[in-house]
Amino acid sequence: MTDPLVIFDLLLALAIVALAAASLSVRDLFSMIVLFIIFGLLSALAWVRLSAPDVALAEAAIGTGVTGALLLKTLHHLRFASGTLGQKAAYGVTPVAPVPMAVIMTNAVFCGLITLGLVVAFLGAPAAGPGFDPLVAEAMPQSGVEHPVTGVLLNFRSYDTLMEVVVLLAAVVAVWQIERGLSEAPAPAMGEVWQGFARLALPAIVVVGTYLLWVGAEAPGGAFQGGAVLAAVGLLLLLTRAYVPQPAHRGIARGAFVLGTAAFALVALLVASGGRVAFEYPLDHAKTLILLIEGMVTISIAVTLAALFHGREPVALAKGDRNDT
Amino acid sequence: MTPDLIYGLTGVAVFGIGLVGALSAQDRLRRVLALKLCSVGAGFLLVVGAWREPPAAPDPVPHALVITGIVVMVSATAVALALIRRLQTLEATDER
Amino acid sequence: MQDVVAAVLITTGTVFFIAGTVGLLRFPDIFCRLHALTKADGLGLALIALGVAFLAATPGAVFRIVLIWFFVAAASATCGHLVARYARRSGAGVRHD
Amino acid sequence: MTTFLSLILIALLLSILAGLVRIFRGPEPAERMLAAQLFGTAAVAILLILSQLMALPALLDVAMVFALLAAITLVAFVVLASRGVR
Repeated sequence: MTDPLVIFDLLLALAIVALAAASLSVRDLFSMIVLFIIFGLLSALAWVRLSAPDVALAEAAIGTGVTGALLLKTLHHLRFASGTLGQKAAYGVTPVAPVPMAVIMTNAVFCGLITLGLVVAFLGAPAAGPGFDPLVAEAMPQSGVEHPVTGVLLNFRSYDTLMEVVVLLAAVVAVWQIERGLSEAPAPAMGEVWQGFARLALPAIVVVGTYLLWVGAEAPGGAFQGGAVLAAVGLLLLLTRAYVPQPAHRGIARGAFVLGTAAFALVALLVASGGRVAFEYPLDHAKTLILLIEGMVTISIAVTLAALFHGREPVALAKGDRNDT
Repeated sequence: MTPDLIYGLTGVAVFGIGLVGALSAQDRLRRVLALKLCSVGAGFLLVVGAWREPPAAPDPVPHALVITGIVVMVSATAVALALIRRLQTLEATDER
Repeated sequence: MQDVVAAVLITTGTVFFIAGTVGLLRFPDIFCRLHALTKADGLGLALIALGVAFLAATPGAVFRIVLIWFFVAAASATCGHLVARYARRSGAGVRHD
Repeated sequence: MTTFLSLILIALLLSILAGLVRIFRGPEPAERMLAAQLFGTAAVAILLILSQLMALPALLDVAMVFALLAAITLVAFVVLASRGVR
């Protein structure tokens, strides 16, 4: 008898492929986003089955939660806030000439060939070949933390992680250039049930985010997951308009955006000035330094993701030049 | 049938679907979504490459790479969506 | 003994989940569906959480399971309330099947 | 016990996949979102069982994050949608 877990895996895999195809082919854009959110949830489940809980956490919190909220916001803008409520605006379709069937077929054939090539490459690859795990396992005692993924992210491959924080910074700079203005949407009436829930849940979510950051040293979790959970609190505050960004708050926001990058680079420079290679933390202080960097990066990520969701630089604009979502 | 085979093929299929979608989608939101599907498919392959038969622990390096990829992807998506919103606003003012 | 209790709890919880799905599919309008979903799923998750807590031996795990259950219960009640308010205001609540 | 838990997992997965039909049939956006809510709760249940089955207590943290983000997408939907209808 086959292991029932294999059947579970097969069902999950089929569902993931079907949801990917369905989310691209369904006509209604709102259904597309809902299907995509569920696709993200199921992918996170698949990654759990592949014993990658860190990746599942990141995908669930950032790839699905924050991205889903971003997509919903953009769809809302496309449908209601653009001024044209016609069918074209509602579907956000670029006004272009219909694509000839031949072009679509050629595209599909070429994509099929590429996918087939990938399948051949995947099946032909040596299964479970030697990876980096022996190297990582050997170096773990020098990393200052007990969880291998955190060790790789913040010690062995810190340059990658530093650049990743810079990418987030670049994204928020770009978004602030693209859209400006104060959002003037009225505060939604959420009712007393929500008020009670928010009073209880928002502090609890902050605790969960901090816990994820803290536990990252020895178990799945860390700066990115913790930051995303904290960003969720920001999202809720922005959505219910409990907090409305003001032009005067830009300084603090800018400080928070660069905090992670600055702390990361500063530690690297300090370590380098002590006659070591940058990011070769002294063993006695490795854990302290990593937790310090992670803490700063978490604050940065939380504020940056919330700002990316808000999607505009809060500046007072001249009359007739504003748009509100 | 081990999980790595099943989910590896899933990853390839998701990547292929995303590729077709990115090339043939008509509206902008769907195209961004198709590219996101591609990135998730690539993530699948990396996570599968890291998988070891339990009780052996998986390889942490690809996991770190995928986490980096997810964060980079959300930044790219946010910029793309901001561009889409801006374009839509500009087109709406043009038509008025 | 513990295993048997856990198995019974988890099975009952799963039955409630299936009932919730049937309700979501078969009930005529959004308020009925909301009612089926939030009640059945809330109870289903509570039973499954209780069953898993029986199996999980460590106090830390039990504590976290209780926290998860508490958060899901509070969140799904609030979300159900918000959806119902929204449906009533937008006039979506009319029977349409 | 392992076989039993795996069978339960399959049942839970099938029950949420059946809920997918509601997303296609709609007709109200709120109902599509409800189906997503069902996915969130059932995924938490699946993760609780998987944490026992795979002996990974860390999955409980993943379940917590799942519960959280299901709530957030739903609030985002309700707030944005009621702004549109108003």
